[in-house]
Amino acid sequence: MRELRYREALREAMAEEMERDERVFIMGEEVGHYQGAYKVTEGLLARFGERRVIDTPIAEEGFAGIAIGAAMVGLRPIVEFMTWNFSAVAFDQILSNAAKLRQMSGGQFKVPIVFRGPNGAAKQTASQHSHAMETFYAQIPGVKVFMPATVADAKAMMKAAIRDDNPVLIFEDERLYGLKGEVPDGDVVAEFGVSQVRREGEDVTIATWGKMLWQCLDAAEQLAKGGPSCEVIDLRSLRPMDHETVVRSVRKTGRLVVVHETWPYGGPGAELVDRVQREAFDALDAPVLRCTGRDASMAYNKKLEDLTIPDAKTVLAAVRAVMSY
Amino acid sequence: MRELRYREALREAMAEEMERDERVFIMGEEVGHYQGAYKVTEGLLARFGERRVIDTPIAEEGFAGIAIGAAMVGLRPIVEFMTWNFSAVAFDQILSNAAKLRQMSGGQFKVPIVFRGPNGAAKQTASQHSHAMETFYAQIPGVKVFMPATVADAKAMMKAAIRDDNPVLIFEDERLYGLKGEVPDGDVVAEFGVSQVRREGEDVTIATWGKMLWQCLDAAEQLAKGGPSCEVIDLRSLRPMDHETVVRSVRKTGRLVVVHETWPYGGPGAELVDRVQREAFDALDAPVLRCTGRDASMAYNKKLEDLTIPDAKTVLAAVRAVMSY
Amino acid sequence: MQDDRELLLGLYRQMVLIRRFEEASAKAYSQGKIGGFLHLYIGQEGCAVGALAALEAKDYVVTTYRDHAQALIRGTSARACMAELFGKVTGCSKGLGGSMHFFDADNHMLGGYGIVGGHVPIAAGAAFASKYRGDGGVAVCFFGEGSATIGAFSEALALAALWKLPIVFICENNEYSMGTPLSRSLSVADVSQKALAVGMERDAFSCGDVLAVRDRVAVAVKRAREQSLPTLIEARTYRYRGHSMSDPGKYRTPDEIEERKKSDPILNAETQLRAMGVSDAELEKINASVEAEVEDCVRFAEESAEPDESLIEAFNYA
Amino acid sequence: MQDDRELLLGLYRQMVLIRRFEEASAKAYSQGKIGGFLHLYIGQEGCAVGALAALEAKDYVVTTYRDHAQALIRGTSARACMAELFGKVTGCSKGLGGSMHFFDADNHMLGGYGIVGGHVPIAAGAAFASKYRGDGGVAVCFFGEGSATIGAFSEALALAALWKLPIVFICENNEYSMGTPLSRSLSVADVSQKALAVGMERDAFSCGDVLAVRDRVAVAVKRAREQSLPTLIEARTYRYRGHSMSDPGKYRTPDEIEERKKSDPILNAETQLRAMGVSDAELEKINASVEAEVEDCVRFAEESAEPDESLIEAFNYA
Ligand SMILES: Cc1ncc(C[n+]2csc(CCOP(=O)(O)OP(=O)(O)O)c2C)c(N)n1
Ligand SMILES: Cc1ncc(C[n+]2csc(CCOP(=O)(O)OP(=O)(O)O)c2C)c(N)n1
Ligand SMILES: [Mg+2]
Ligand SMILES: [Mg+2]
Repeated sequence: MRELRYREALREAMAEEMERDERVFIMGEEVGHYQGAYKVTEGLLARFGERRVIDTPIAEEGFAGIAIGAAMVGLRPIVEFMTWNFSAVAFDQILSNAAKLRQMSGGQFKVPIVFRGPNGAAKQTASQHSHAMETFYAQIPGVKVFMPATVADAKAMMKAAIRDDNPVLIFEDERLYGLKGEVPDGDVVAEFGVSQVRREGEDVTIATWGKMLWQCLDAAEQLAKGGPSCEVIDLRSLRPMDHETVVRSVRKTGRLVVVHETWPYGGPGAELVDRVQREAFDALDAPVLRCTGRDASMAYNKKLEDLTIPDAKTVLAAVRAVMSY
Repeated sequence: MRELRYREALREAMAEEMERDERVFIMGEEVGHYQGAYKVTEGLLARFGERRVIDTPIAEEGFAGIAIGAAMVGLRPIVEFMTWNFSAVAFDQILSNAAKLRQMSGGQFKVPIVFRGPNGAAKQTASQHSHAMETFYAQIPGVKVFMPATVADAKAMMKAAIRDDNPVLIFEDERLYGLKGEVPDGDVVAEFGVSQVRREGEDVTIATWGKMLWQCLDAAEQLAKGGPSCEVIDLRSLRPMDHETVVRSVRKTGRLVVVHETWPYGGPGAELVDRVQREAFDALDAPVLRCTGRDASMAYNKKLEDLTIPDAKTVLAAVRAVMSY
Repeated sequence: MQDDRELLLGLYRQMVLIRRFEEASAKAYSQGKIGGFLHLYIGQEGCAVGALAALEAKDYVVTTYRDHAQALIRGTSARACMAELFGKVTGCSKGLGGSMHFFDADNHMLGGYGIVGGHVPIAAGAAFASKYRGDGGVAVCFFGEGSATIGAFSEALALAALWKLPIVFICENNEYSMGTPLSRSLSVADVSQKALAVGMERDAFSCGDVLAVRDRVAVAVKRAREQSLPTLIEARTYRYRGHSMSDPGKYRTPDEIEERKKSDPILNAETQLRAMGVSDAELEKINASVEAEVEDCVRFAEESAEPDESLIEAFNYA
Repeated sequence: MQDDRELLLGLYRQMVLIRRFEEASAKAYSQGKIGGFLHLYIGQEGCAVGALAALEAKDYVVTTYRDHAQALIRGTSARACMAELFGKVTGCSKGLGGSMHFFDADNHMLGGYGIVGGHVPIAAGAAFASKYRGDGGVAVCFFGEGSATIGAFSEALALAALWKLPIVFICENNEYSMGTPLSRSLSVADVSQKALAVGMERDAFSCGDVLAVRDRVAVAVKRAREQSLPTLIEARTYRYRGHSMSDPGKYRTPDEIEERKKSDPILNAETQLRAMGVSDAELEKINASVEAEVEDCVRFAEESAEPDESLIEAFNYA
């Protein structure tokens, strides 16, 4: 076990896979000479050269499409969106091409491609730069979606994504890039669709993904002294989504709070609620509650930003609400 | 009361509002000289001239943005997407500009604009032309979403959308354009966020929107002879969404099936489930079930297409499943 | 000369095959045997046939929803094509794609696409891959003149120019984008002028003479293959039918269509072939063999099985 | 000449105000009083100041996230601007927009936008509205040279050309798009060449001389106002600071920056003003008044209240 930062874990995974497989390359804005806007790709240009670490002009729709075409004919591109906000201009490429090509060609073509980048709010970057975009993409059949919350997952998910023969979207988090954590030695590759219990508990289940895991663990910790005992589950993979682990937990606790940063309407959060109320109907002692980002565009002001996304405090409030039902 | 076709009701609403308000104009591909790809805008060019009925080149991102800019400074554009599938290339304009401008300008600008067009599958138009795109857009704070299922709603919602000071998205349906129905006389303007009970029943509630209303009513009719008595609710407005009407109904029936054409993951369907299990927890005698489009891209083959989206048969199966719980 | 004769005979047969195939598909459509959209290439055959004659097997082809010609030329059997239109599992996309989505991996036909302009970056991606691997492959991308205003097209053009990708962009300028004539969609006279924005080589010509098309495209293909440089071509052509089967095409006069038919690529090729000494009997033989092939493919399509329900989800993931 | 002197004095003051304002904001940023992204215009002042001097009050301005200059020039008070950076409710966007989203409806400042290229169609929309109403208004849209590859830009350009919209597109070519030099983002030497693709008028010049900028932009504005025709301008300029406050700017040498500073628009204007007979005392007076204004706006920003929690949802709908 070594300790790495989240961004280093991502980088190490990419570098190892690029060593393993000549067909893997990375493209995106500032990924090369600039060493990455958030330094995730630092050093890769020097190591792999301009052929495989490719700085692009600002043309997300164009280079996402180029990567898709290259993947169709045998390469394995990693596309960095400087942030996932900017993927909105490439939305059609992901929705209409990457996700559909295999199906509409009757299974003739594969699209082994990774789209990745930081997602969600990032310290006052305001209205147009704070979307948690997984809420859209996880809905699309034909793609897979990973949300690494830990350093070990950052590495293992990146490796899994690169080796998968489908378009895999990795939603990273700028606020996690500096996080330190242990990474197991060896070639550890994450499985898709496996949630993980990050903390065991008896009275209530909290299910979440991405950066919010840390807020949930914080809340659970605070409650440990005297409050209800919380089981915290990290969904990890939003598509496919392993709700069974959550259902199992709910059979034990009888209560569930779903926590996520993105908007309250629909998305993976509502999806999980739908599945759990369906499969654990008799086990639920209270309705499933959600603790989510507010139904609003993101304000620049720090206080308002903080109030817009969940934190330990709002998680606590949701847990108390579900307990008092 | 007069009988009109759905497309005529839409057209009449646009024409009446264009008469009322000089600032209203319509732009889109083939809306003018060609009379509309689906003839919704037939005759409007002759009536209002090229200044107000504007044929655009194929540049959805460009003309959506132009409409947004025009709306910011006082005009009231109606933008037709030839189908909603093509809005994917304008996704960023709707997400990052139309939905956010008012908020990020601190309330200084309004964006009174209507985005409209046919949505969903349309008789074997296959993988890239069959998306039910409301699943994405209804999630975005800052926009409103209408899904007219009836001819009267087509007209009343179009009028409401044009008069509203926010971006309003109207998801029409090619398979409904020819539908005949009664339209009340006078200046009837729909309210946002008002669901409607389309058929009363006692044993189970079916909630749906858009074209699927007709499949649900069909299923309810079939069940009328001997089966459970179904209350069918048309959500009509997905954002804001009136789940209270559904909750009230569930308090009576104790059971709910949510039916929609779009993919099963997330979206307005899961959102409704989330709200109902929360607010009618004690009233539910069974988990809420969903009858949805399959989790797959659309096949061209007719048989497979029919199997991919709900019909009266699959609705019946879902009703039976929820009753047998 | 003998070479040209043989070549032209081959291209002539391809053009006739496309036309008869599409006439048969139009008939089947009106009989309700084909659903969805059906966009015909009739009148434009000189473009794809000439252009693809300049390619090798390892090269890649990407096109729009108006894609029957490209698949047939690349070597997808008429059976697989017609079966696709009929939505049968024997189709080139297993009946899942339909008219707009013909794919044939073996023949490097990377597909027909339904989102205007969305396929252009994909073609650039195939070219990118060839350059990345150094395999000498070239990509050819077809698109309509109506697509020349859309972002995906200009982004692909900009990246291809910047990265010097081995690609030939061929704008099939058939004068109309659905019901919109050139004059209402384009602010310049010639789509190839788009190349000026990115410093790309360009060319523009008409498609009445299939051999001439082959020669002009060959120049661009050579530039791509040998210098790894892209080219933008405007290929002027005309479709005799409506935009799709559901378009009555009221925006054009019969006179205009008759006028354009005078430069029909098939008629032209016949004239050239006769001048090269090809006999009526030889031409008739070709026509007869094409007709037999088309009859056969319709029968095959009718008799083929539909895809099984299991195929709804089977190909959503690899 | 007297006219020019008064005009230049005014423009000089605007440029100095922008620079001092941004220096103060950089300081506040390093003190943690400003968050998020902060993109400075320092070095580029000649561009926006010269360009907007050619406008009337009824004209519209749209720009990128690098938007402080445009707001200040249009008449948004330094107080409202600094308060916005501090996230205060007295800010020009009530503290909700921050540095990247300055808006001022009264002054027809239609905002600063964060999605590269996404604002260009919006500017075309404002021009469209002016033409629709026949009010003689003109829209000016600023964007970086790095935006010249993105689809939204080329779509807006194509539509503006086709529909003859009264707009001036001004590319602030500061040689870098974050860390990417021109040579790695553009396949042509000059962004104004993009106009060739759509048959639009174009111009290209440097921004060291603010009066010259005004004159050249005035030609384009006149073309827009009187003939309702768009123009694409490449305005060559240079930013002295990093892309944003978080960019150390290692991709440039100090020599390069020093070299570029020789054509500093403020220094240039001082030289010109002196040649016009303006005394040191007069210049100092201007500088002192600017400094007072900036000090005042920082104080105002510090002392202003934060937006209330109720504003989170207040403006999501009208
Ligand atoms: C992004 C997008 N917008 C609109 C459409 C609808 N549409 C399909 S074909 C077409 C016209 C295309 O004309 P052109 O590019 O000239 O090609 P042609 O059909 O003439 O071959 C339009 C508007 C689409 N498929 N995709
Ligand atoms: C669509 C999109 N992609 C990427 C970004 C990230 N980004 C912000 S500014 C910038 C560089 C822009 O450079 P340029 O257009 O030259 O403007 P400058 O900053 O030099 O004024 C990039 C890549 C973005 N904001 N939007
Ligand atoms: Mg055309
Ligand atoms: Mg720049």
